[in-house]
Amino acid sequence: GSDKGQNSSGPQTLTWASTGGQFQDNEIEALQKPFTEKTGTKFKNVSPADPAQVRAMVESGRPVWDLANMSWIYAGAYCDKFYEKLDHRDLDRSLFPEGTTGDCFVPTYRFANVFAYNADLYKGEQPDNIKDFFDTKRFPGKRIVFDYPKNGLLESALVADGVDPKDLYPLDVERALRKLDTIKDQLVFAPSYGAVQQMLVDKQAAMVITVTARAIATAESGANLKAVWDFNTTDIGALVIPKGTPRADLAQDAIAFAIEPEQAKAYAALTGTAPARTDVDIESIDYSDVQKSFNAFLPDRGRLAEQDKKWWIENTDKVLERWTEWKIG
Amino acid sequence: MRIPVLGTDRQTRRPASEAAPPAAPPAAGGRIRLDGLGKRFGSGAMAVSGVDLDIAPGEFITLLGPSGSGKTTTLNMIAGFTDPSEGRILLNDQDISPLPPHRRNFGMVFQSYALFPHLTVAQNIAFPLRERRLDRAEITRRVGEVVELTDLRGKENRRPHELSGGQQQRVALARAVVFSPSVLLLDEPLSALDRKLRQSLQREIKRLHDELRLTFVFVTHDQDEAMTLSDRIAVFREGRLDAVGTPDGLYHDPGTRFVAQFLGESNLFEGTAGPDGYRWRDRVWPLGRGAAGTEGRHLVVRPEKLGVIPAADPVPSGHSTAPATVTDVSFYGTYQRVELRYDDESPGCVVRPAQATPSVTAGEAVLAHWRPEDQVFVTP
Amino acid sequence: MRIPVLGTDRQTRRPASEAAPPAAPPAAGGRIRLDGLGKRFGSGAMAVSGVDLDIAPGEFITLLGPSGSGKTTTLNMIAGFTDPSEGRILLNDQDISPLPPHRRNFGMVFQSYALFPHLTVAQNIAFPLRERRLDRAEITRRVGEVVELTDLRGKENRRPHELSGGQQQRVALARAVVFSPSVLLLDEPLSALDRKLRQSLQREIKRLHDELRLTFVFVTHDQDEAMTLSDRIAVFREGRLDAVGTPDGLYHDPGTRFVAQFLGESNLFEGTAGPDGYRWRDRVWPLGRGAAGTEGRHLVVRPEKLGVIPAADPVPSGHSTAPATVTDVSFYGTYQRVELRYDDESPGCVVRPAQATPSVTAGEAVLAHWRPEDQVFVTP
Amino acid sequence: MTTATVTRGSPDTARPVRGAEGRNRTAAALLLLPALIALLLLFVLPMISVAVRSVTEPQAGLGNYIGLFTDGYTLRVLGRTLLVALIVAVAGLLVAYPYAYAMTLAGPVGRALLVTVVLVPFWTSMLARNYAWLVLLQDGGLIQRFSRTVGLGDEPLFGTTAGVALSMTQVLLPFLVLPLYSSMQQIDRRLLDAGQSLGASRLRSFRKIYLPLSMPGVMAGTSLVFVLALGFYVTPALLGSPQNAMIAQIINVRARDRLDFGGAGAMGIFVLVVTLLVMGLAQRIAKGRTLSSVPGVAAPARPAGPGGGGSGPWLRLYTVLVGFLLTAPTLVVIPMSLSAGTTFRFPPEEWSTRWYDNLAHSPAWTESIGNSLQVALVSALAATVLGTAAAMGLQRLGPRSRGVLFGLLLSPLIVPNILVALVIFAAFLRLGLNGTLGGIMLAHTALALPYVVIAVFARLQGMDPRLATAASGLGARPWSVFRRVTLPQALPGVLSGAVLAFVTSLDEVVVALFLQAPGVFTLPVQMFNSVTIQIDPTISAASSVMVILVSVPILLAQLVGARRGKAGTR
Ligand SMILES: Nc1ncnc2c1ncn2[C@@H]1O[C@H](COP(=O)(O)OP(=O)(O)OP(=O)(O)O)[C@@H](O)[C@H]1O
Ligand SMILES: Nc1ncnc2c1ncn2[C@@H]1O[C@H](COP(=O)(O)OP(=O)(O)OP(=O)(O)O)[C@@H](O)[C@H]1O
Ligand SMILES: [Mg+2]
Ligand SMILES: [Mg+2]
Repeated sequence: GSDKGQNSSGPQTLTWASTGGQFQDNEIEALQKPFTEKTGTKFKNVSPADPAQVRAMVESGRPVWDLANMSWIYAGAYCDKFYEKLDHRDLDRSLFPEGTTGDCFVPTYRFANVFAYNADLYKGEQPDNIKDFFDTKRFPGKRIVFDYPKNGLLESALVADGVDPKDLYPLDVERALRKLDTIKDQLVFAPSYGAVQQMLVDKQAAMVITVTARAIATAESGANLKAVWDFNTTDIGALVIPKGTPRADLAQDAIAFAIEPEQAKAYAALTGTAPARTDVDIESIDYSDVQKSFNAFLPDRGRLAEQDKKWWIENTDKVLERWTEWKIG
Repeated sequence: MRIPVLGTDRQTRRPASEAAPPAAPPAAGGRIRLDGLGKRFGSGAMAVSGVDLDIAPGEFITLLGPSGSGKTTTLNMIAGFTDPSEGRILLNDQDISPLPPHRRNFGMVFQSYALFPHLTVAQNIAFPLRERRLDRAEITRRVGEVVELTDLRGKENRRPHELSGGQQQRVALARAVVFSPSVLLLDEPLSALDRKLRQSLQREIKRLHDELRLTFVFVTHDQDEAMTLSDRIAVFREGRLDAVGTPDGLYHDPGTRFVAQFLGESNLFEGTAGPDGYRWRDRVWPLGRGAAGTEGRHLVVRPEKLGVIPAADPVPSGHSTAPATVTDVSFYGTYQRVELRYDDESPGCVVRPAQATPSVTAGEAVLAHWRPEDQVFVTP
Repeated sequence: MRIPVLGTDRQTRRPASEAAPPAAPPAAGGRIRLDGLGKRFGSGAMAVSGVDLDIAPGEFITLLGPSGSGKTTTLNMIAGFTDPSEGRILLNDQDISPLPPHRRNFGMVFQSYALFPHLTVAQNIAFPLRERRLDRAEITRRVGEVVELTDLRGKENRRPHELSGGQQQRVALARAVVFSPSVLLLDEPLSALDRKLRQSLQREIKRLHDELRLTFVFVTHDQDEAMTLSDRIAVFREGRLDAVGTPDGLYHDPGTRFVAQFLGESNLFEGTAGPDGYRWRDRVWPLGRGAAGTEGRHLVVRPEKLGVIPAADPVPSGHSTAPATVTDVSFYGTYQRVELRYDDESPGCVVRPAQATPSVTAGEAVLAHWRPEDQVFVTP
Repeated sequence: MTTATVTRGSPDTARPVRGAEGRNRTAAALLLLPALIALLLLFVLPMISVAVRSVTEPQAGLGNYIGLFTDGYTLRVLGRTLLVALIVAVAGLLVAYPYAYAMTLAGPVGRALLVTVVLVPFWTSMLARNYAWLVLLQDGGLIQRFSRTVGLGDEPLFGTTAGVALSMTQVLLPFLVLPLYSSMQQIDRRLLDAGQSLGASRLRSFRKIYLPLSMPGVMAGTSLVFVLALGFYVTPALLGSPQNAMIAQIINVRARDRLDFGGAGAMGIFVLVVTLLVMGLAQRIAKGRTLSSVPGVAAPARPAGPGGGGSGPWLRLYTVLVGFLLTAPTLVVIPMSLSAGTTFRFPPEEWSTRWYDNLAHSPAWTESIGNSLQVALVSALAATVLGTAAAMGLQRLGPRSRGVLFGLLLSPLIVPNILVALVIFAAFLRLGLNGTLGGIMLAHTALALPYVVIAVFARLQGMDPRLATAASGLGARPWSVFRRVTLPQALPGVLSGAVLAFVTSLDEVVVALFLQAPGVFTLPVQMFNSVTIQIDPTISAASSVMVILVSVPILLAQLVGARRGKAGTR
């Protein structure tokens, strides 16, 4: 970007890439509209936010996105290469829970990989422990997860296998996979969250580990889904900026704006996620009952482990390779 | 150069399998009866209608007729490729309508050849033999024989599209005769061949017929071919059978004006029969033999039965005469041909020895004359 | 029934567009010269080779030859469908190899018809006219005329597959003549037709030729047709030109043994020429005319030049004789045909008036006799 | 050029400079040129950059390729993928062949119906179709319930190879039926008569004559389906288990999740090479048995008419069953769109038109349908023109150069879409073509080109070459020959190529996802986005609308055509 840092006058337009669907609509409502009101900046929305595309556009010198809601792993692994460093004065790293920031990303919201089950399928005994996820004798039925290793499954396997949540990292991937081997034939790897939702509503799957917002949507669309608050992993969502966009500064303004309490709370109320900044009082958010039932950041939610950003950034590639090999073997 | 005879040495065939038709026709030719046969394509006019024909076993019958008169359609119905719209086809007194073509054991040469484009010449010819499960050596031998017969040596491994038109036609013929079927249906099988080859194949076909007494249904537009080869000729006209008879019989007593004109040449007089004789313009001719039932008929004299003399010359006694003008005289080796125009403007012709006297010349007024016993009457 | 003449009333054509070939051939027939023409398909033997032929403008030349001798291939090279492997083709002294077929303005009847299956009869015939952008009314008129001529009335809206074989051939002919091309290439255009229709179309073709003086290259396997229609005949034999000449010339002086046997029938004696005459077995015959250069040649006598007498009868003075046995005598209206086997086992035949004397019968020992001036010599 | 060796005879008999064959070669080059240029720019050049990356990233060297052999799964997955593709191609052929044959026997109205049924899966968008299969195959789904009632056991098909193969076969069936039909239609049925008259039973005649003559269609259809099946990943991912993973999924993970463009590129190129080798081998084996090109020798092909046999009761039953298989997902999607639930439901528990309301009132949906139709029409048109020309060019070439070019033209289908998408995206970014409908049209043209080439080429192979010759002899210039003789004869092939091109564009999502921009997105992109994070039954409504929107005009056009045809021949 030759004209990086240029401060032009007049209204500008930011291109915002995200997940699409309801979730992105919520972003428009809670984050974009207020920013437009405040600064006159307009937004163009595209979806999905594909990191491969970021790499391709940055390499060809024509980044066409300004902001992307996508996994921080890429912003961590390719910081300053494909992603802009965030140096906005309002993005004070100390505002966020420890270990949730990087040079190229800060959290915009927090969520969990929630372990839940289809309550319609278990009339008698109900699962109440992460170990139950791995006990197909007592609790028969398919377990569905999103087809990606950083979905909380590995951590859950280790905890179920007896590892203390505090000693999870560095992950013993082989041990986790060995544990998973015991239920492998009952695992369903869904190619999209839509498939997860469809199969849960159709009672094809009995248990699931899925992200907060998807669990809520699934429950709302008719699945009798109950969260198990024994052990769950938590994670952050982040807005990142492809390297070289001429509107990088404005994009940083937008990120800073998004994490401000007012926007963060509105966003959390719409999506059921939690605000990222520690100074926002979660109790003051007007969650619905369903949202509350899947929110891991409310009190009494059992053991939680924040997924280790540094470890995942360094190891995702290797884990993915091993995951693929294990999965199809 | 002999067409091999299949079925005479049955021991070379594999034990009877389901490939052999259950109602196997007898080894000699079959008797075919067409009974009120008719065909209408779509909703158009009848392409063939009311054809009654009885073909004796071992008979050589030729279907003759102008282009488009229904010969191919009739043949296709006999073979079972076209469903008759009317009538029946009997083989040895059995209705064969339900019998699929491959059970009929008829050999066929298609007018359009219908060679298999993906097979070589040898494979095309071997096709019916392989279908009959002859053993390899036997197939090779028989194919070799008909290849020889049809003068296709050296072309065995060509595909049909690499052959000349006449060569393709010979493959079609070879393929139809190689398995000595009980009935052979040949649709103009020699039309693309030069005279020498044609004559040699005619001889072979005749020999094949004489030796095996197969039933032959032959379509040709060549009258000489029809005359030489056939036991009987069936003349088609606009989808109907106009006449059936031996070559000689039809030539000398064509019965209808159409046959008279189609088969050979004729001098035709459109007069009226009366009790005193046949009236044509100002003349009255004796009726001769077959005087009964001549009402409304035309009088026909074949060119070689006719004499021609200058109008002033004396008429041979007892001869009938018709005045005419000579339009052309041409000589063909041993004979001469005199073209006439009769006084009623109808054309005629006389064929007589090259040395015949008196000589006449174009433009001359002449009298054509004939003996009443040489005339025949035909329906218009 | 007249073939319409295109190009004589040029005013009906649209203004010259790029449709008109730049090197447009003259309105009358073109002069075609084949110069060492040869064709090899793939890596096989030469299908045609070393053909030199000069065809005058307006000439009617017939390519005659046994099946597979290269007639179609030669025609295809002239039309531009097949690339010669050797030699050149000149039209009015210009090499036309670079000229694509549609620029040559040649009409062609394909041996396999090549009708367009998706077009009706009328559309097939109109095809060349529409390519030449004649106006609608004119096209309708011309198509109507040739439809009439080829007796296809009522079939105008049929598709080719709804026609009989002969009807298809007539459509092919109609389509080739309708636009009066400067050169007409006809590959057996009448082979599927009955004699009457064939003769009427022969007359039309002849008339077309005489009126327009177009150049005709005609392929036929019918010798009579070749004899009647052609100015000259080119005889092919295994891809080579064996002889070129007028019909009469070739008949009476065939030059080669092949032509003698292919064109009409012959009595052929394989003897040796010596200074004292032609020796055949124990006989010595005078050489007659054309005595020079007879070494290594065969002696030929046409059947109608030959007489036949019982072996004991006196020989007409000055005649040469050859002993033979009668194998068959048959009568054809005005003439008779005597089949012979000469003492060297070679077959022969005599054609003479039906009433000729002395009569001979099958099995009889006879003498064939002829005047030395009626004999010709041919190369083996 | 083997003939140019000797010029015997007199020295003045110079070889012709440019005769029929020379013209042929020039024409071939000219006809192929546009397609080749399009392919060069849109596919070959970008693929070269992929190839370069595959040996330079992350380190220079053949590491990426060595990795394919040592990582322990790529080879296995590739082998499995080839096997599944083969099974689908063969199973598809067995299902499609009798159906296509029945099409050749049907009357005009019956044929119009059969064609419409074949096309229905095409208009039912890929995602809707896959979810329909999901609903059908799942535990307690319709298929399981059916097999339970008829006593076939109650194993669910979901997550099994059988389920994946079934749904893939259904989706790919039209790619077989269309080329098969267009080349079967040319077979002169009198040859079957001839076979029977020579003693072959109906069945033997069929096997020994009809089957070999239909080989161009068989080859075209199976190679298309084989290649397409190789690239599948949504279906196996959604309906299969990890054991059904296909190579495209692996490559997808490599490129998308790991951003390992070099490694993904190596995989893509490896797949390309292996596939071309396999196909070349198959072609070689097939050539020994059948002819690739069978010039007719008979007079005009007589189409089956009354008396031409007609279809027997078994064939009719089979045709109905196949027709049912073809339309099954659509028969599920349409009721699904009328469900009140927020996920896909079949049969719906409650009915409502809310998804149609949603569709009608959401500009994103209506806009995307409009865009899709626009893009599909333009790119199908462009691909049809270029592809038809290229097929005609191919036909004029010798067998060897034909084989090479054929491989080249097929390549865009073999290389996994994600790689094509990445390279096209990068190239279009530089050219400023991304985010424009024009860009998507251009890319889709390149992707659709091979379908047209294959479909048209198969048809041309069965055509009598003498007809074009005759036309040119009658004075028709090359363009005229094409317009008045070649095109009408090749029309069924051209039309099926056009349909395949149209649907390729209509259903293509990966490239369109990359090239989209606000306001510039196609229906599949909109659909994809609406099911990645959460189900939106609007896609079933959109899909149903599409089925009606496209099927009805096509059916009507055919019926009118049939009536006109009948009136014309009378
Ligand atoms: N495409 C081809 N490939 C190989 N050989 C061919 C091809 N076309 C013709 N021939 C051969 O070339 C020779 C000449 O064929 P051509 O068609 O010119 O014969 P023709 O004189 O027209 O014969 P006919 O009277 O039977 O039509 C034949 O022996 C034929 O087999
Ligand atoms: N499929 C068809 N549809 C409509 N009419 C047809 C069809 N086939 C043949 N005909 C017509 O039926 C009549 C008889 O045709 P057929 O082929 O039997 O004639 P043919 O006697 O064999 O003539 P040719 O000597 O020309 O081969 C012709 O007028 C022809 O046009
Ligand atoms: Mg016929
Ligand atoms: Mg020929």
